[in-house]
Amino acid sequence: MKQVKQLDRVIVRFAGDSGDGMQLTGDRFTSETGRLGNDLATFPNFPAEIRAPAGTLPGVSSFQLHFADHDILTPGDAPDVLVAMNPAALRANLAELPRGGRIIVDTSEFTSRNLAKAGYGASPLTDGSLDGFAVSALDLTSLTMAAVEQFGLTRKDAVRARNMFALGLLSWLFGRQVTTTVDFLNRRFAGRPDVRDANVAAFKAGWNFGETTEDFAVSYEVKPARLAPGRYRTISGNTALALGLVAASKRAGLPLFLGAYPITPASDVLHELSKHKNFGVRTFQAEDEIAGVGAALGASYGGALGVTVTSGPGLALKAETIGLAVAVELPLVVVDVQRAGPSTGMPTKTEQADLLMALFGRNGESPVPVVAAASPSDCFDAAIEAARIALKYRTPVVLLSDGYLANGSEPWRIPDVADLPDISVEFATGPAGPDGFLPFSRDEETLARPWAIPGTPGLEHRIGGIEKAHGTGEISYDPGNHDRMVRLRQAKIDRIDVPALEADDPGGEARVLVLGWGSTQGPVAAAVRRVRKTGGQVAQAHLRHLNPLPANTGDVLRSYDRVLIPELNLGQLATLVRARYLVDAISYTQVRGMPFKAAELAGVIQDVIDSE
Amino acid sequence: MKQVKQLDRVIVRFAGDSGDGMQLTGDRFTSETGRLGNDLATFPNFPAEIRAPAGTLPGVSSFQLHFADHDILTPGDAPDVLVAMNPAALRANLAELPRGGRIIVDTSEFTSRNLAKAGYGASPLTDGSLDGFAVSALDLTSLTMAAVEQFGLTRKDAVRARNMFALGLLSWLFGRQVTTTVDFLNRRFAGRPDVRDANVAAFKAGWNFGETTEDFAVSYEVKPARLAPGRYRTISGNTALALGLVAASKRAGLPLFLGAYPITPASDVLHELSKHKNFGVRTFQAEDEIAGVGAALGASYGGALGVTVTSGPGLALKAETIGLAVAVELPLVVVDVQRAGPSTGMPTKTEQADLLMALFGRNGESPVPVVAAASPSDCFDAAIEAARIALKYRTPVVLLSDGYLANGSEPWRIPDVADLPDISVEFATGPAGPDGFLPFSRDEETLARPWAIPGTPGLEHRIGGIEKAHGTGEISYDPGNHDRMVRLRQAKIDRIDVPALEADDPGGEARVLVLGWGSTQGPVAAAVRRVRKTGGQVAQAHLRHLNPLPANTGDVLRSYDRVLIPELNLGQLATLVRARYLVDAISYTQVRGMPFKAAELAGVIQDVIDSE
Amino acid sequence: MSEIQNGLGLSPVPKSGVKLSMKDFKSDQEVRWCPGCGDYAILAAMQGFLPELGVPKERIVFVSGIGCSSRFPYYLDTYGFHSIHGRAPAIATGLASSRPDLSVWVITGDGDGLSIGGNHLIHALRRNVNLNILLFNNRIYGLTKGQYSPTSEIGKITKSSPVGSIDRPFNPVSLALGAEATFVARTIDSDRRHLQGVLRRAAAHRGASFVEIYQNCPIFNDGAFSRDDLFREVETTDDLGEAFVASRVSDPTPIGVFRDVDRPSYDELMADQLGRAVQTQGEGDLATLLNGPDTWTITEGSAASD
Amino acid sequence: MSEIQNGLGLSPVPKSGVKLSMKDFKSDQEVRWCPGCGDYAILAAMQGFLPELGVPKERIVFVSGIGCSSRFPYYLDTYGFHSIHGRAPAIATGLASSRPDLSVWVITGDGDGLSIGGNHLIHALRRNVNLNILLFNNRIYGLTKGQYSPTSEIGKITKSSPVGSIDRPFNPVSLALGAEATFVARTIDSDRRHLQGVLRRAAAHRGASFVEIYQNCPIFNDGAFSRDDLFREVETTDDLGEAFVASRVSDPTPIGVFRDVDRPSYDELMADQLGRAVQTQGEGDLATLLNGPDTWTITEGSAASD
Ligand SMILES: Cc1ncc(C[n+]2csc(CCOP(=O)(O)OP(=O)(O)O)c2C)c(N)n1
Ligand SMILES: Cc1ncc(C[n+]2csc(CCOP(=O)(O)OP(=O)(O)O)c2C)c(N)n1
Ligand code: SF4
Ligand code: SF4
Ligand SMILES: [Mg+2]
Ligand SMILES: [Mg+2]
Repeated sequence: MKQVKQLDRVIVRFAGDSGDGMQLTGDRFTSETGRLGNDLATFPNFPAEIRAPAGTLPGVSSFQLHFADHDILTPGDAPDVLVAMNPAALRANLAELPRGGRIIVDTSEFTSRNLAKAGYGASPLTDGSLDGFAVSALDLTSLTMAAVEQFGLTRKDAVRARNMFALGLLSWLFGRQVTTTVDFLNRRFAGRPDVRDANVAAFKAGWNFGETTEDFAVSYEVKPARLAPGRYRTISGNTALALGLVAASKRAGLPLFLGAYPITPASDVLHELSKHKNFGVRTFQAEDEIAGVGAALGASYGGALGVTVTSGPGLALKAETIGLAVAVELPLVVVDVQRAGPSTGMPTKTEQADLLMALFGRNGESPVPVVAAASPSDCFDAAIEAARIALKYRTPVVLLSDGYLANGSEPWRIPDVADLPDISVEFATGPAGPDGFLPFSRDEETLARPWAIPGTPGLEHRIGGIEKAHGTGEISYDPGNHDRMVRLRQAKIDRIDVPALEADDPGGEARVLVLGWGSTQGPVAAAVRRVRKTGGQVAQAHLRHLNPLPANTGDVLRSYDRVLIPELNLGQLATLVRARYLVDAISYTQVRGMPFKAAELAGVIQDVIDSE
Repeated sequence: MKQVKQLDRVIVRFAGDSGDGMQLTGDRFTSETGRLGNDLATFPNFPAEIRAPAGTLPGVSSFQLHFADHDILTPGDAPDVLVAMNPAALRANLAELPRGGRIIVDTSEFTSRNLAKAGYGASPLTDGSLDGFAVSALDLTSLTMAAVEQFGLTRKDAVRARNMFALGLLSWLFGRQVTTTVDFLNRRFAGRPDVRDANVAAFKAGWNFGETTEDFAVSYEVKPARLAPGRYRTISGNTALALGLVAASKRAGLPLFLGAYPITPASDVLHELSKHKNFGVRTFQAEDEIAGVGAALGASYGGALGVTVTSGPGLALKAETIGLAVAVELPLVVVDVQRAGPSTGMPTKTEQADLLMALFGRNGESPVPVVAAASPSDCFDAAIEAARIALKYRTPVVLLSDGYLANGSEPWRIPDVADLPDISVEFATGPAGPDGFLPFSRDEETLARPWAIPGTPGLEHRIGGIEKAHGTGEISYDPGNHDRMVRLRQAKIDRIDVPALEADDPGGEARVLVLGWGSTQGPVAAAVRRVRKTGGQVAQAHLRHLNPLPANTGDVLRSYDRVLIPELNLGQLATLVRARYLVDAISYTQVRGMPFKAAELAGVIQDVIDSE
Repeated sequence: MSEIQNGLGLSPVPKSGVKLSMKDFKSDQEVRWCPGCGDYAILAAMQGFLPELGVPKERIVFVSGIGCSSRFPYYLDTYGFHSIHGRAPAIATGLASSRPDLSVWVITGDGDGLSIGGNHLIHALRRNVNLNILLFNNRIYGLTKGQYSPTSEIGKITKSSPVGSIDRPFNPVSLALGAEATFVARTIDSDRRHLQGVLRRAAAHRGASFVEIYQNCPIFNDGAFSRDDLFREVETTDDLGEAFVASRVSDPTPIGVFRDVDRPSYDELMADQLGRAVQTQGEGDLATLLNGPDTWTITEGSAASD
Repeated sequence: MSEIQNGLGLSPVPKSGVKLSMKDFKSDQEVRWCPGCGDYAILAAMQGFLPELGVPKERIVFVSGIGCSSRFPYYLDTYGFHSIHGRAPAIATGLASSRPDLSVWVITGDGDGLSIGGNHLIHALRRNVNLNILLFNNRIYGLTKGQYSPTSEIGKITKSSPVGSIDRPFNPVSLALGAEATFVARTIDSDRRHLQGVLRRAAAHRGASFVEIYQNCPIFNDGAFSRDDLFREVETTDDLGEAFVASRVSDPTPIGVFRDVDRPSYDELMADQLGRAVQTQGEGDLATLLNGPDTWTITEGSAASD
């Protein structure tokens, strides 16, 4: 038996060509890692939606996994281990690997043609440029070919199993189980026995290679993390969001209707929901985003939980219809999985730059609640919360996720169904009162109007986007009525019950508060932890509700000397907070299509503390 | 000769059924008033686009004209003279008439049927409810019928000339000329001699009626105002805007291309521009707003001055394409004639609630300059300014007008063509430099990129909405490049050359500043004047550029103890200003679909001064 | 007045217990169109026709866009949704495909349905969504006070085309057939019997029924269609090519039902898939769904996979 | 290689002084489609065909939407505009109607052109805007990794239709004919001669030329069209009804030019109106325009009307 070394955390990055199956490999390694009880976070990073030519830099696809024996908050800044399936993958990722890091490469790919495609003059394997790294230069291709020879595959299919060889090797290196992955491969390729057998063989060969050759003297063990007891799975943001919507539908007792038009990185929510027809979920792939939200609104009008899901360009297109939903005051959940803009931007890259559009991107005074998910698994709860608000207050709600949350994954403690909030609502029932049915009368507490769905005898009424008289809902051009209705719609949103903002400041002496929203939660928390480790005093708070903001937000912010708001945009939450509370918040921004790195952010926080 | 009394200013309101021709009557009276050298301002106020049944309150259409021997700033709060063609018109407008005001009504319309339609139990003419007003109850219908008898019109056509009788009477009352209106009627109804003659006869009969009967003992004279010397016309905001676009096209040396979809209250800009084909103006009535802005962008790409014009719901729809224009950095003028929202709202009513949408209503960081016209005639200059910025900086520009400016009119000193700014630009010309053509290189001063139009040999290149590499414009997913490009696009807008903000404070001792934008200019100035008349010290400033804001805005605002921002929304400029300058601006808002009244606003200002 | 065969078009819609009359379908709202507008005639024809459906008022929904024509729903004492410009077919698609128990009518204009809303229209038609789509064609934009529309003739002089429109108009029937609509008809505001006859057949057809109604706008396009025009009744066919050829005839203008063919409607297909999913997988169980295929359990300090 | 008759389709476009070759039309950008994608064949056919136009490179513009197919412009050394999803026909309408001296090509996909962009497409066709519109039909959304499209067959299993699509597909040729397009054709990626022949005729047609190109997507919808399918050349007609009937045939699949008819193009009609305005009113004079019909002059303190 080889030596086993204990580590508290490891960051592994698989990188290869788009065709090399890196995402599958990463996903699989993630499942095994979760199963071992580590805490984990992942960051898949793929190129533009379209396939770049094999072997080129734009074609590189990578998957990073951070796992640890304690709770972790981000997929990690820099990998400890880089698996690079070709020269381009090495070149695209090397800069982020710290000196001393381990590199595993497939030597057979380092041909002069491939080196040229990646822009290398000489081979980095031989020109000394990898000095200082722990390089395992292996001929993965030949090793794989040898392992699968017996199955008589084409060369192409045989070489394709390379990723499983690599997975096997890494599985050995970090003490992952063999059987569960073998089971998985058997299920996955059930329909193609030769491919199945080759993949299993390659995987096992990789494992055995680690176990037997001398290239690898030690293997590593990362002990399980002390996670709260319960049943766990790994889950990505998009899957969590889709499941949250199904759960919301069940807990509301209303059928779910999704009207959507495919768009990166939101399409997977449509894909996932289209699988759950036995939950009564209707998915409608519309002709465009406008029809998607229109159909969802039509379904809401009919008494369903109407949902639409899109990304930035699609949200822009839906603006007019969301405005209609504001005017007719019907529930509607609008999911925006943000991506880098403006315009088409970088569809596969993350950003948080749709916040102000969500808040203000409609004609007239058109207030909508905005909820932002904080982590992949939080997409589940955020979806239920968005649905709760939409149903209770009869309003469209924008739920913001982003590319980083959508594709990233983490362990999720599966909630007990009975613990999920009851978000059921009551439809209005006939007969109408003595003055007839008043579709625009309001609940005293919530200011919500009655929801009378077609099919309810005696409540026949008309709604529309023209200004309506308070109470009756008849068309009204009366100046005073308009002023009243505008303010009532605003007041309804302002009084939504959102939980108070909580600042975390264990030392109780912090003068600086870091305020995050959406997907910056992980990086902010990780950065704060770093700062605290080195003795820095800093508080943190996270906004999940962007509209309305928690009632105590101003008080919280004003109790610190400085407020730092890191965002993946040019300072949108900062704009909001400054306008609302006149707090001179410091905006720290990056728009690189990538999440913040904890180390960088820690530096920024420290600078603010030091400048105090 | 009857007695002639001198007045310094008068406010007249014509009110009648939608079918009564009140807008035409008002327009005509306005022309004559301008011609006499009075300063003036008008406020047409019509019901929903659709015709309400004759004689009902929702069917009432009115036109208010304020004219004076000095410069005036608004169409006036309350009329001195109300012409009410039927009971509904009386009822809808009476509340705004101060006691003592003069009312002219057509008694023949006060039938019990019409009274009932207007919601009157008893006739106000006889039940004493008009006590305290100076009522001229005339049978305008019979008087008109008698005057036009000779032309053998149908009864319907004969009665239709009632408005001209009323116009004649008012023309006598305020000493307007006869001949020019007669000329006008001859031109207008040239094709229908009987109608022409009847209208002329009715008009003259009205004039003579005033001159001869005893109902009217005095007539009034309002001396010409001391306007700056020059040639004048009256002009509405929509006409001024259209002419400004033609002028911009001429002064840029580029053909004008308008892509638009009709929408109230913006359609008249399309109508006006479609008349000027001999200026090389192409108007394209698109299938929807998205196609309208798309075609305009396509035309800009081809080297035209591309313009699109719409109202709020249309601007929402155009958001995605404007984002594309931001990304490809091409000139484009986007006109939003704001109306009351949200959603369809009240299409014929004014509002200023699209400001934040103009600024933030697109996905990603997508900055666009925003210019807002301040008065009907300022729409001309604002259009040229918007075009100037669009062309110089290669960017879409949002030009905000609103329903109040669009339909209101005022005297306009016609500029000398030679005095209009030269806004010509240079296209890039080939051949490309040694590195090839760099479509995303930038001018050092403006940060604008070269504009190379198809047809230019040697500069063939590709543009698009995906993120582009700085310089080459090739598709780029590089994180650093994206961050750089996002900041460059923002910087380009931030450094646009806009004039400094000027505060007007003649006393030099004001502690309170009133900050206006867009169409509040007139009401704010009128209110400030009132406050000053009663000894109040108050400063005023007006923002015409909303993005970027003038560089000295913060300094100006901070030099006052209190800043008051009156807006026809829920405080959108206030949000902007607070966020930017952390100035605790007081927001005073109305969303009634109507402009501010000067008296009301004066009260608000005084309250702020008093609370100091 | 005989009741519509509740066999096909309205099969999943419950029947009314009581006999309703025209007056039951009039709402309390004052009708606001210009005097002489063809919309009045269509409204009266509709109010007169609705009792025939034999469906209770609360099961009937009118969804419209924006335009003079789109104010229609306000005047009917049923459920009604006056939405935004061009989007009624999309909104109604969401409603009709999730509520097969409703009789859903879309009211649109030549601008609303063919200009801004053209795409939603053709997609609703190809999907065969269970809607009755009535397009009031006055060949003009009425509500915005008279611009040419996608059905205005070439050379038409309007506010936005002072020297004549240069856009070749759509033939709405041809376009609907190009989208392979299963029911396509044309009728006229001024011929109440014909109009009601077409409505009857449209309602009886399950799936998307497209009806173009020639409608006079006396204010902005008076006499675009007149009683003196020659009209000829087409023969209904289920052959798309034949129907299309029939739509190309112009003098006399063909009216009536061009095509009527039976195809499964969108809501049926959707409901079938849901039903089959339940049959094969059982009613969805939320706990099972949340668990997914791959879980592990952590007890105090330990992990074990299930 | 003969040059296209520069008579009709390209009449206002200046001719190239020099003879260009295929290589002149290749841009320096690396082509990025999946191996085996039908787009490669179409690109090669286009690059091979463009020299025939006899038009200088700078007078040619490719405008596209979003999709795999819409990356096409990057690979041609002409002017190119990769716009946003579905809007290429609208953007190109602005360009082509204001710049008759350009040869403007629209590249779109079955999703881009028929789903989100369906309305712009049919309106560009009815207006007869001077565009060559090439719709790459792979019956799938390629770029977003495989959802069914408006041309996918019923029952198609994709990421968004795990138990089969329930949407009846459009026949793009029928739809274009329903919109009364003046030139409508269909061809296939794999038959270069046929493809180039159709491109030639599309370019020669002035006004909107609509060409559906069957295109294989080996990744998400491999073999949707194959060389083994039966294809039959249609006879070109100017009769809309006949062309439509021809489009309804399915086995063998008709390819070739269904309709080719001469009608004034949109830019011509627009330019005519501008020209006539100048003829009748003279070149616009800005000062006169600003003055309008009704002015008065104020000298120091006095007003006098002119
Ligand atoms: C997004 C949007 N764009 C434009 C308008 C303005 N608008 C309202 S109705 C209409 C066209 C009406 O024509 P049509 O559909 O033929 O109806 P009609 O009034 O003739 O019955 C237009 C352009 C609008 N309300 N919303
Ligand atoms: C407004 C908007 N909605 C959705 C998308 C996502 N999207 C990009 S391409 C595409 C469809 C591509 O299909 P198709 O037009 O057939 O082109 P192909 O990739 O098959 O060539 C979609 C839905 C987008 N980019 N923008
Ligand atoms: S404008 Fe025309 S269509 Fe509209 S209500 Fe009046 S008559 Fe009817
Ligand atoms: S996904 Fe299909 S259409 Fe797109 S590039 Fe790949 S093969 Fe071609
Ligand atoms: Mg119409
Ligand atoms: Mg496709």
